[in-house]
Amino acid sequence: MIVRLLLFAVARDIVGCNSLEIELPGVPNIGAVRAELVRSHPRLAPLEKYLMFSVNARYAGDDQLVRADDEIACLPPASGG
Amino acid sequence: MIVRLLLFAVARDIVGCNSLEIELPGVPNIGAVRAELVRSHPRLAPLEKYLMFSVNARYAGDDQLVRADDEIACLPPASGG
Amino acid sequence: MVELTLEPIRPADVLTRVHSTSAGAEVLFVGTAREFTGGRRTALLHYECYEKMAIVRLQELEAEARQRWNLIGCEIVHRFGTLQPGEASVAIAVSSPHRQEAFQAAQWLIDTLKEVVPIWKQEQWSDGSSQWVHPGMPPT
Amino acid sequence: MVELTLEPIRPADVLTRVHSTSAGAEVLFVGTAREFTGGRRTALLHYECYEKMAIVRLQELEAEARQRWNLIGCEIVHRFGTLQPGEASVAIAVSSPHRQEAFQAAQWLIDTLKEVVPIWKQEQWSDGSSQWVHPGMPPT
Repeated sequence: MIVRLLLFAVARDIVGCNSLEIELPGVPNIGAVRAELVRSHPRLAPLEKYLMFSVNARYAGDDQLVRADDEIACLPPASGG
Repeated sequence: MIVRLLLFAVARDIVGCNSLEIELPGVPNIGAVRAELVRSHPRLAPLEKYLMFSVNARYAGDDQLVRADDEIACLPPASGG
Repeated sequence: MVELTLEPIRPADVLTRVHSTSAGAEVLFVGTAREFTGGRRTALLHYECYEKMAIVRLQELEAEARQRWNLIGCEIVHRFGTLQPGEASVAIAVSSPHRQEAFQAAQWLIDTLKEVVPIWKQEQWSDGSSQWVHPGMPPT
Repeated sequence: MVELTLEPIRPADVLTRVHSTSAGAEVLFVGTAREFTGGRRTALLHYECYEKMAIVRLQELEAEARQRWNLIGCEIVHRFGTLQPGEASVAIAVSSPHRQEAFQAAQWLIDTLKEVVPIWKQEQWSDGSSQWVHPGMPPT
């Protein structure tokens, strides 16, 4: 399955683009998206544990399953305000 | 000694004027001013323990001595803000 | 800066006076005259002050707030005279590098102002009666 | 109401939107871009947001604040894009019958916004370098 992943802030700068398409086997969960993102972009490894993810604009844990049409985003720690 | 006493809010309404001249024997303190004020205006008696006093724009306790040229004021509980 | 005024307070102007590029946070508190209190309608509010003493006490509040917190700007404006419901009776603005200090200072300033600054409010109810507000004191 | 905007925030307008004769207290918080942070000068600040999610989260913050406190008005405006030092990045205004609720709600809103709303700040220093601010994360 191919999932599209939005990237923000330092994660976007490191990867070098606003969004990525990631191919994953079976019915992937967010943990698999995270692992594949870091595997394909090793410079994200030191940040991995700080990165949060969302599915369809809601924070999502590693166990959450994703579908092909979900909007998935990788969110570094927020600094608004 | 004659001292001049400024009155505010409900105390002014009860006494019926903005300021009073009060005659006191010897070297009076604020306690004597308070007592004479209530003696001459008995309708203030139920409020007596809530009335604060100032001398020259500073809160003053009953022990504080007053001089003839001091500006003394009787201050009901504040409700600004 | 502190100010007692008979003129309407413009809260936006009070806020502007604490603006600084050194500040990261500005907090503005505005106290307004409520129209309804426990179901009774207020027609007008009258504020009286012992002006000479009130100014001194307000200046002391500003000085103490500046000692306790790292403030850049600190402005307190209190109105007196007759107010319509909805008008501002007091505006307090502070600015600080960090927001916690600004919030704490603003809240301490209004809490303490209400206790120690010789200003008094009289409710003038829509039924024509009026009443001085003296917290803690039995009604007369 | 919540809003994300590329235009400069006018804090006075945000305050006006919470005004009500039912309120006794209005609290406005304004977060501004500081010019100096630990001695380094900020030339510009850039705010990025995941707009769709940020709006939803801001709406949830308003709803939760209204559940927790008795608020009359509640307005949150966050700017994004490029800001000059001194410009407002966020303005939060609340009004309430009593001041404690207004202070608590305003402080909770800005504290929680900073944690959960997907908005990111990038410092663009006067020496030409730039740096994303990601609290708790080691520098990259």
